[in-house]
Amino acid sequence: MGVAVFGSQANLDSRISVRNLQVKKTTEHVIHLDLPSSTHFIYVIDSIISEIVNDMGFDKEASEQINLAVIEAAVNAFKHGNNEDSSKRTRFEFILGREELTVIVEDQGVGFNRESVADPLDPSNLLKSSGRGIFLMETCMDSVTYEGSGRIVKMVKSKPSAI
Amino acid sequence: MGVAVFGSQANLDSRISVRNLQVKKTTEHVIHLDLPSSTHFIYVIDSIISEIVNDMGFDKEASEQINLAVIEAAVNAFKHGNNEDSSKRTRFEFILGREELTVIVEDQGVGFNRESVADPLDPSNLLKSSGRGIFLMETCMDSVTYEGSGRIVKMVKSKPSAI
Amino acid sequence: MNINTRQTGGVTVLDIDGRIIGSESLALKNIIDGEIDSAEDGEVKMLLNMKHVRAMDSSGLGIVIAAYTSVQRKGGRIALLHVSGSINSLIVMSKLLTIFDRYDDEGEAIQSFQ
Amino acid sequence: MNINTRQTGGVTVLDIDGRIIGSESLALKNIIDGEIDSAEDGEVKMLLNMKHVRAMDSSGLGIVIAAYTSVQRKGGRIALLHVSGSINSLIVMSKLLTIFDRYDDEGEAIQSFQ
Ligand SMILES: Nc1ncnc2c1ncn2[C@@H]1O[C@H](COP(=O)(O)OP(=O)(O)O)[C@@H](O)[C@H]1O
Ligand SMILES: Nc1ncnc2c1ncn2[C@@H]1O[C@H](COP(=O)(O)OP(=O)(O)O)[C@@H](O)[C@H]1O
Repeated sequence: MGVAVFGSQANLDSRISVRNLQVKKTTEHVIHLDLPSSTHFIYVIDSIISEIVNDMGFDKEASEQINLAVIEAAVNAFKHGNNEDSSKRTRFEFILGREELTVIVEDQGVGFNRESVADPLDPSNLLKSSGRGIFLMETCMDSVTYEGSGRIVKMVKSKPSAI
Repeated sequence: MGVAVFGSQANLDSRISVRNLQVKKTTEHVIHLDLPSSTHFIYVIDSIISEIVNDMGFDKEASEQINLAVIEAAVNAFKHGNNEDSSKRTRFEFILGREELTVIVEDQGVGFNRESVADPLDPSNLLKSSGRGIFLMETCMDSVTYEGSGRIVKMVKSKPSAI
Repeated sequence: MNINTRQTGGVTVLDIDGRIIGSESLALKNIIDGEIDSAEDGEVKMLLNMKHVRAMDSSGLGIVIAAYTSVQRKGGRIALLHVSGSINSLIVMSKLLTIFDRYDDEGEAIQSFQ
Repeated sequence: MNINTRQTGGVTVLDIDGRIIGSESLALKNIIDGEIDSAEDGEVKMLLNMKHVRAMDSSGLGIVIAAYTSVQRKGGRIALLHVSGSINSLIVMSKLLTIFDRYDDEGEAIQSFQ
């Protein structure tokens, strides 16, 4: 649709370079949140991430995917990382970029190895009642990477307009 | 109303001491949030405080009062404290106690003197288009105190059941 | 915030939907200022329909007060329609109950301008 | 989350309202477990009405799967009613589309148990 408005390839290119310039000029907005590690507080995560994706203009489907991925990451940090010990903290960082949203979740646990997690789509695991969280995060986001031995997960989702 | 249920003064007293014991045992839950100082992000504050007061079981009227007071404090920190400079941070601390909610808002400005703020109810100020924020915070919350030369405001609201 | 502007019986009605809070209030200020500026002297007739306003803070109230004083200066009248619980409390706390004409019925409000 | 339990044509219908997320899901697990435990062997007939479920995470899905496998073991059947967009996606992503019987019409769903 944007092409029709700009008419020629030359104009389209100039539009792209203007946009890239704007990216460099614009400061990314960062929101920090940190919470006691209890799944009781999932409602705080749910509400803040819903508002952020709405503000950034993600469509309904992408919004639901981001919401699910962030909740899965939060539950993992609360449960597996911090053993639901509400004196341990879970930190969230939301980086609202012009082109994409980055969400970082960090717990105070000992971490884990992503490679040793079983594939939930394997027929022998299909009817297990758990083990789908990381798989869903990876399916819903554009990229999911672990740092700090698994204590820190970083997830990125681009805006459709930026793809 | 509680008195009728417990019947005698002796029972009422024992209820109070049990309650105090519980207060001591329960860890207060603390939520930290920090944001770029732009009134654009008021929506984040609005959504998180709405969910917290709902979770704590405040009634509709108290919820609206807390919501208003926290928004006023946030706008003051963003505008007056940090001059809407979004590279400056505004910190929020929500302390979810058993008996009351405490909200602390801290900016990176130079502070101010509460005493030198004019009374918005003075007839000569009644039709001014600004100057009501602190007055509304003080009207809506049970206590409002300034620290750090005015850079930090601490507001407390008790649950009706605790009064 | 969404603002719909319509004309009824010579009165400009602004149907406001959302929150008159923080930076969101600016949209309301711009529309009100535009309406006042473009009206002839003495002819401002404006009704703010607050039925779907979910929340308002002191800067939102400040915009309504500023509109009131501009209209006073220019000649004309501004009134409020469907002022709900929390916004009514805000007006009461600020001791502005006697300043604003408030209505709960649109027909009656429009009539009052004739 | 609110759960209303009712009996229709010999089927236990759970009308679920809210989010099946995090610790909130426990209420659903407890009610489902109670229903399964108290039913005679081979007689569990349960319909989960998801019409008003706004969101579900993997632990919520895990509760539905666990209910499915318990019912398989004990004899009986569990089905889903009104599975909406995001919950349908969750089931599709998890490759469980062929596992759950899903209906969009309550009468038809109840009939299927006869
Ligand atoms: N933050 C974390 N800290 C430690 N271990 C984790 C963390 N996140 C995930 N894991 C490990 O990875 C496994 C798979 O996680 P996931 O796919 O989310 O499924 P589930 O949480 O249902 O087990 C978990 O059971 C846990 O052992
Ligand atoms: N966090 C703050 N930092 C610096 N000054 C402040 C702060 N909060 C309030 N003030 C000062 O107090 C005055 C009154 O604030 P307030 O009652 O909220 O009304 P308004 O914000 O409409 O001016 C402000 O105009 C400002 O000078």
